[in-house]
Amino acid sequence: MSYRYTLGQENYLFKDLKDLLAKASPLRSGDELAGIAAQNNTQRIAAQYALSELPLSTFLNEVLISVEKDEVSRLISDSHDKELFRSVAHFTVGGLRDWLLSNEATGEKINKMKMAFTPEMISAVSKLMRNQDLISVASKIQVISQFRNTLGLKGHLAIRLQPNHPVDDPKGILASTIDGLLYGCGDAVIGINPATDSPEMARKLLWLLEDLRTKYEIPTQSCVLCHVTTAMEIIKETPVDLVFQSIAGSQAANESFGINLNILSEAYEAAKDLERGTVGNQVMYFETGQGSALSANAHHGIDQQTMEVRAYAVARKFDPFLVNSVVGFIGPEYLFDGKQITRAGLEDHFCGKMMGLPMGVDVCYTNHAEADQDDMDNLMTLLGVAGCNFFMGVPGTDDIMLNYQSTSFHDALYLRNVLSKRPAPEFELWLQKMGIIDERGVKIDSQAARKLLNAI
Amino acid sequence: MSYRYTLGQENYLFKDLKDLLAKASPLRSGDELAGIAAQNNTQRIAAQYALSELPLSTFLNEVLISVEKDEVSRLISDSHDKELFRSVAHFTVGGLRDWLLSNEATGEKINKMKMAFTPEMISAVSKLMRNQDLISVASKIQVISQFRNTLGLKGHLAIRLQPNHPVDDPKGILASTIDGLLYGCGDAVIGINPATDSPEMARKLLWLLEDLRTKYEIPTQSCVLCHVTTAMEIIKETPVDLVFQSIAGSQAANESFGINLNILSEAYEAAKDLERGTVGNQVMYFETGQGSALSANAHHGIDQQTMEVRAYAVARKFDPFLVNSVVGFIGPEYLFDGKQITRAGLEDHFCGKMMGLPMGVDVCYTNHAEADQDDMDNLMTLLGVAGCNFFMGVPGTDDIMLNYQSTSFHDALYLRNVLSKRPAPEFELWLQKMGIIDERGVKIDSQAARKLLNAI
Amino acid sequence: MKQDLKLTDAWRRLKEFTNARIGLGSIGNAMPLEEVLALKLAHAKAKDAIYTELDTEDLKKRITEGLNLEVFEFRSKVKDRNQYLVRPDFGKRLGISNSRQIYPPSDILFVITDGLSASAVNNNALEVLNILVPEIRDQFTLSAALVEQGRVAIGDEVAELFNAKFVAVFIGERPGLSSPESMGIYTTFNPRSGFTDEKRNCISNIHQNGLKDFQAALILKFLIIQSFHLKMSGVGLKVDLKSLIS
Amino acid sequence: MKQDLKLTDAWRRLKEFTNARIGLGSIGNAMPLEEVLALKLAHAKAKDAIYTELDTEDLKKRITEGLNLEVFEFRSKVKDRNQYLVRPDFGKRLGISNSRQIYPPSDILFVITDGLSASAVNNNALEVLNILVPEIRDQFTLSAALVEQGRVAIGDEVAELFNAKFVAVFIGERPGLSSPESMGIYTTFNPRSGFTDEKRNCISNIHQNGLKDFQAALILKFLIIQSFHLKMSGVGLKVDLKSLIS
Ligand code: B12
Ligand code: B12
Repeated sequence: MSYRYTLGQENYLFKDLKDLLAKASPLRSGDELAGIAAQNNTQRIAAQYALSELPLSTFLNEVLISVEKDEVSRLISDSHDKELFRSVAHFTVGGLRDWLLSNEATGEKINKMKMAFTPEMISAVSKLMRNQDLISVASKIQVISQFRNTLGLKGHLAIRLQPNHPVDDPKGILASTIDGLLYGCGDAVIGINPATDSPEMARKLLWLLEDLRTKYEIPTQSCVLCHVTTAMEIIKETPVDLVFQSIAGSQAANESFGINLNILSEAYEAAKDLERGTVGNQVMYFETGQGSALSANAHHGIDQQTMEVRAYAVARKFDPFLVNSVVGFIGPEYLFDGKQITRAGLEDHFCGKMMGLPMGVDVCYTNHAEADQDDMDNLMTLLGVAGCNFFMGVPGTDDIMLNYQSTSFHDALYLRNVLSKRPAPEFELWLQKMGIIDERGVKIDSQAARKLLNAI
Repeated sequence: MSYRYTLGQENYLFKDLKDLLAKASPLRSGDELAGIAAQNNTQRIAAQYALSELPLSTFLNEVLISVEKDEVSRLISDSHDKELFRSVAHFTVGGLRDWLLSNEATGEKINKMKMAFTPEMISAVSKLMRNQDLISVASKIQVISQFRNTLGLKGHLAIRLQPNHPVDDPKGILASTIDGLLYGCGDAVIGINPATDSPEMARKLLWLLEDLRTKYEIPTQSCVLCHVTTAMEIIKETPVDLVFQSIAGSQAANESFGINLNILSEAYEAAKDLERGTVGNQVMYFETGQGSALSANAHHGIDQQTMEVRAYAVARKFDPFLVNSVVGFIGPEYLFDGKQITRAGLEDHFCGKMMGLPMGVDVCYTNHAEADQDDMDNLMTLLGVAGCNFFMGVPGTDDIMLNYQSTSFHDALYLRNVLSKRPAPEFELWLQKMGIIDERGVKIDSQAARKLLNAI
Repeated sequence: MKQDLKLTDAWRRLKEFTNARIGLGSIGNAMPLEEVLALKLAHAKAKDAIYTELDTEDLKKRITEGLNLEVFEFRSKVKDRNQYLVRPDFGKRLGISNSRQIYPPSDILFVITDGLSASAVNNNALEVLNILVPEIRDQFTLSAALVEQGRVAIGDEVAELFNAKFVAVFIGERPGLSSPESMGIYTTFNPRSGFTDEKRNCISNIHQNGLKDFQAALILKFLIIQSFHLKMSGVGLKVDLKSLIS
Repeated sequence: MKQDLKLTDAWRRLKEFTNARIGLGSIGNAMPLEEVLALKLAHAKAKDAIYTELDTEDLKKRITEGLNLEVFEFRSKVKDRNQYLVRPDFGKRLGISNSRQIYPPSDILFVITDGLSASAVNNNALEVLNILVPEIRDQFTLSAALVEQGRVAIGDEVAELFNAKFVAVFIGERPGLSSPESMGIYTTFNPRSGFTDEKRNCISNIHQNGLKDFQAALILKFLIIQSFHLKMSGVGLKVDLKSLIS
C-alpha cells in the first residue's frame, strides 16, 4: 500500500510502508548507500507526519518481509501477543510516542507491554522521537538480567571487560584482564574476541578465564566470542558460561553470519543445560549493529534501523543475559560521523529496552569514520543518563585486535563517578572485599588489590 | 617568544603564545575565519603537546595584549593574586590538567584557587581536556550566587524565563511569562530582551514584571536586557533588580558594544546601592559568547575561546549573579555545527566555573548553523551532568524576537526529571505553594496554579 | 491508556496575546508530538529563507518608478551563499568591480541588502521607504543602493562612495522559526569604513507580526532627525518612544 | 599540590605481556594527559594509513621476479578514497574496463588489495606468499591479481575471470591505533560473485606485533588443503590449531 501526505503546497508519495519508514529515518549514510534515504529534510518531515498518523495495526497488516521467505518475520509474527496488543491497538505511531512520554507510562507498564509491540512498531516510534525523548523513555525502563550477578538495576552500571589480543596470547589477555579488574570492570562479562576462530583456542581461553574466576571467586561470567558453531563444538568439555553470537534482522543476513534460528536454539538449550549460573541462568550474549544486513545485501530495501530492531526480536527469543549494539563498529558507510553514531546509539538503546532487552552499547568508532573521543564522551554520558545496562571496557580505549576505539576502563570510572552509578551489586561487594574500591566506589590502591597482580 | 615542538619526524614552530593557543584549539570555524586555526590535526596535536609542557608562569611573562593598550589586560594583571599563584607556580599547563582531575582537587580547593589563575591559563588548560574532562572537573565546582533566591547549589538547576516579543507587547510578554512560570521556570531570572532599546520601554517592562512578582510574591528577580547605558538612565525611578550587559574580552570589543569598565563599575555601584536583593545582593547579569570579539575585529589575533575567557575576567570583577554564555547564538561563522557548539558550550561552562563564576549556558543554535534539536538535547543533558547553574526557558524553543532556538520550558522539565535536579530552593517552595509542582517536583495542574492565568 | 495532555481553556487563551509558542500543553515532561513536528517543519522552512535572493529587478523598478530615486547596484566580495555564511568579513566589503563609477553625493543613502533573508527586504523595505521618503525628501538629498550578499557594515563603504552623511541599511535578519522574513534597519551618522556597531542605531523585527512599516518609518525618521541634529548615532542616541507616540 | 598518579612497579610490569594500553595509571577517574595526547596522535596517524596507496610497481616486481607468477591488475568501481569509504558496494565490484582480457585458468588465485590500509599489504602480503608459494606450487596452478580500491568480496568476481577454484584475498584491515598496518586474508572455495561471508574463512591480524608471516602462511596452507579436500570453505570449516602446531 502506498502512503500520501500533503505538507503546505507539496504532495508526498511513499511507495509502501518500508519506503515510509526509510524516508522518516533521521539522516544516516547507510540508508543513503541503500538508496532509500529521504532526498531532503522536508520530505523526511512529511514522512514523519505521515508515519505519526498511522495506526499501529498497519504494521500487522503490512509485513515488511513476507513470513514465507523469512524466518525472522515468522518469529516476529508468531511471538506477537495479539491479546496484549488490544490495549494499545487504538494508538497511532504518534499516539504511542505521546503515551510513552506521559507520566502514566511508567517503566513497569511499558515493560509489561513489550510483547504487544513488534520491532517495526518500535522502530517507527523511535523515528518520531528527539534524542531527549529517547533518553527520557529509556531511563524509565529497567531490564534486569542475571547469571552470576545482577545487571540492569537502576543506579548501577556494568562493564564488559574486553581484553583482546592480536594472537590470543594467554598472558597478554590475562594482563589486560587484571588491569581491567583493578579498575572495577568486568561485571557484565569478561569477554574475549579470539583472533582465530579455532575450537582449540576458544577452549584454552575459556579455561584461562575459568581458573582466574574461581581462584579469586569473582562473581561474574566469562565468554569467548567465537562463532556459535565453534562454541557448540566445545561446549561439552569446556566451561562455557555465556554463548555469544552476532545476529541480524533477516534470515538472509543471519545466513551470511553462518547461523539460523535453529542453530541459536540448539546453542541456547545446550548452554542452559549446563546450569552454570548462580543467581540466574540467562546464558546468551548477542551483538548487533546497524548496517550488517545491508552489508550482506540482505536488507530487503528496509532502513537499517528497522533491520536492527528486527535483530532484537531474534535476541528476545533466547532470553539473553546481554545484548550489545556495537554502534559505531563497522564504519562510515553506515554511520558517517559522530552525530550519526550518537543518534543511532540512543535509538538502539531505546528500542532494545522497549523490546525488553538488557541493552548495552559499545560506544565506539573506527578510524575511517568522522568521529573522535569527544563524540564518545558525549554519547557515553548520554547513554549513562538513559540508563544503559553496560558499556565496554577496553584498555586505553584502543582495541589492538579489532582495530577500533571503544570506552576504556577509565571511562567506566568517569561514568560511575559523574552519574553516581555503582557496579553490579554482587560484583561491587567483591571489589570492596578485594580492596579495589572503597565504600563510596572510589578506586583505591590497596595492598590487598595488588594480590591480583600475582595472578599472572 | 616562539615555541617549537618535534613530533616524530616533523618540526613545528609556533610564532608566539597566541599562535600556540590558537593552534592548540579544537577546530572551530571562527578561528578559521580569523586565519589562525591549525592547518591540520597533526599540527593541532603538536601544539597541544607543546602547550602541555609550558609552565603556568609563561602566561605571566608573555601577555597576549599589552596592558598599555587594553584595559581588560590591565584588569587581568591587577586582579591576579601573585601570592596564591605560588602554590600552583610549579605546574605546567598539562600538570594543571592532571591536578584538576585528581581526587585531591576537590571543588572547594579549585574554587579557593580561582584568583591564582588568569583567563589565559584556564583557556589553555581547557584546550588539553576531552569533553569528559570538562564535565568531570566542572561538576566538582559549586558556585553559588544570591539575590532573591539561591542559585548554583548541587542538585539544583535554575531557568531564566525569556518571554520576548517582537514589539515588546506587554500582554504578549506577560502571557509567555505566565506560561513559563507554570512550567516551573523563572528562578534564575525573568529576563526580557526588549526589541526597542528605548528607556521608556525598559521602564514599562520592568514595572510589568515588578507588579507580577510582588502580587504573587515570587522569590525571583527580573531584568530587562537593554543596553547598560539605558538601564542607567532609568535606574533611579524604576525597579531595577539586575543590570544586564553583553561583554567581551578586549577593550576594543567592549567599545564596539558601547561600554568600558568604568561604565560597568558605575552601573554596578548604582544597582548595588538599591539593595533590592533579599537573601543576597549580587546585581549583575552578563552575557558572552565566542566570536563577538572577532566580529568587531577586536580579537588581536587571539583565538575566540581565549577571548571568551578574558570576558569572564570582566564579569568576575563585578561579582555577578548570572553569567550566561550564549553559545550558539551568533552563527556558523564562529561555531559551524552541532559538534563545535557542543564543544564550545562545555568549554565555556568549565572555564567560567574555574574563574569562579555562576555560569549558565544558552544552549542554542541559529537557522543558518548546521545544528538541530538533537544536538541541543545532547548539549543540555551534558551540561546538566556538568552542573551548569542555569539554562534558558523560551516558549517552545522558538524565540520569536531574537530569531534563534534555545531550550524550552519543556526542556527544563526534562532536565530536572532525568537528572533529578530541583529548582532554586526558595523558588521551589513557592512553586509548591502555588500548586505548580508537587513534592517530587512533578508538574501538576492544580486549581491553585490556575490562579496565575488570571494575572493577565 | 490515554495520554495525559491536559490543557485548560483558560491556559489556551494565553495564546491570544502572542505568537510565541505558549499554551502547547505537555505530555509528561515533553512537548506533544504535533508541536515537535511543527518545529521541525518551521526549521526546514527557515533554512530555506536563507537561500532566497534579492529581487533586484522588482526593487529597482519600485524605487525608480515609485519613489523617483536613483538606484545603484553592488555586490559584496562574497561569491555564494555558503561562503556568505562563514565569511562575514567578505560580506562587509564591496567586490572590486564596484568602485569604478561616479556616484551622486547624497545626504542620506538607503542601502538595501539581503543579509540572512532576502525575502525579508523584498517584502518590507519598500513599504517603509514609501512612507518615509515623501516626508523627508524636501530636506535631504537621497539615493538608494542594492547590495547582494551584504552585511550591515557594508553600508559604511557604500556610503563613502556617495559621500553620504547618513546611511540606513535595510537588511534581512537571520530567519526565525516564526518570522523567517524579518527586516532590520541599521543607521549610522557620518559613516566610515571600519566603524563598529556602537556607532549605529537599530530598528529591528520589522515584519507582518512584528513592527509595522509605519512604525519603522516613524522611528527611522526620528533617528534621521536626531542624528543630523546631534551629529551622531549609536549608543549615545536613545529612541524616545514617548515623544514618538505623542 | 601533587598529582595523585600512583602506579606500582608490579602493575607496570603487566605491560610486558601485551601491547594493549594497560598499566597507564589514572588521575582521579581520568587517563593521565600524556596518554590522552598519545591516543590523539595515534588517531591522526591511523587516519593517515587509510590514505596510503597500493605499491603496485613494487608488488608486481616481487611477484613476477621473486615468485615467478603472472600478475594482473584490476581496479574496483570506486573512483577515489572518499568514495571508497561510503560505497562498499562499489569496492566489491570491478570497474568496467577490467573484463576484456583473457586470463589463465588457475586453481588458486591470490588477490592483493588495499582495503582500508594499503601499507598493510605492501608490507605483509609478499612475506606470506614467499613462504607459502614454494610449498604448494607443485600441486596447484597459481595466479596473482592486484586490485586497487577493493573490498573482500571483489575476490569472487576476479576469481571468476580466472575460473579459479579457490581465492585468497590479502587485504588491509581497518587501521587500529596500535596496528595501522594489519593485514587479513580471506579465503573462499569455489568463489562466485554474490557470495557472502559465511562461505569464507579468515586469517586476521597479520602484522609485526600480531600474527607472524610464517604463522599466516601455515594457516593459509591448512585452509587451502582442507578446502580442496572437503570442497568447501566458511563456517563449516574450522581451523584445527592443534594439528597445525604439532
Ligand atoms: C568489520 C568486521 C565485522 C563486521 C563486518 C561487516 C562489514 N561490512 O564490515 C561485522 C560486525 C558484521 C562482523 C561480523 C562477524 N565477524 Co568480524 N570483523 C570485522 C573486523 C573488525 C574488521 C574487518 C576488516 O577490516 N575488513 C577489511 C575491509 C576492508 O574489508 P571489507 O570487505 O570491507 O570487510 C568484509 C570482511 O571484514 C568480512 N568479515 C568481517 N568479519 C568476518 C569474519 C569472518 C569469519 C569472515 C569470513 C568474514 C568477515 O565482512 C566484511 C564485508 O564483507 C575484523 C577484525 C580485523 N582486525 O580485521 C573482524 C573479524 C574478521 N570478524 C570475526 C568474526 C569471528 C566475526 C563473526 C563470525 C562473529 C560471530 N560470532 O558472529 C561475525 C560474522 C561474520 C560473517 N560471517 O559475516 C573475526 C574472524 C576470526 C577468524 N579468524 O575467523 C575477526 C578477525 C574479529 C574477531 N577476532 O572476532 N565482523
Ligand atoms: C546577532 C545579534 C547580536 C550579536 C552580533 C554579532 C554578530 N556578528 O552577529 C551580538 C551577540 C554580539 C549582539 C550584541 C548586542 N546586541 Co544584538 N542582536 C543580534 C540579532 C539576534 C541578529 C542580528 C542580525 O540578524 N543581523 C543581520 C545580519 C545579516 O547582519 P550582520 O551584519 O551579520 O550583523 C550585525 C548586526 O546584527 C550588528 N548588531 C547586532 N546587535 C546589534 C545591536 C545594535 C544596537 C546595533 C547597532 C548593531 C547590532 O552586529 C552584527 C555585526 O556587525 C538581533 C535580533 C534580530 N532579530 O535581528 C539582535 C539585536 C539587534 N541586538 C540588540 C542589542 C540590544 C544588542 C546589544 C546592545 C546588547 C547589550 N546590551 O549589550 C549588544 C551590543 C551590540 C553592539 N553594539 O555591538 C537589539 C537591538 C535593539 C535595538 N533596537 O537597538 C536586538 C534587536 C535584539 C534585542 N532586542 O535585544 N547582537
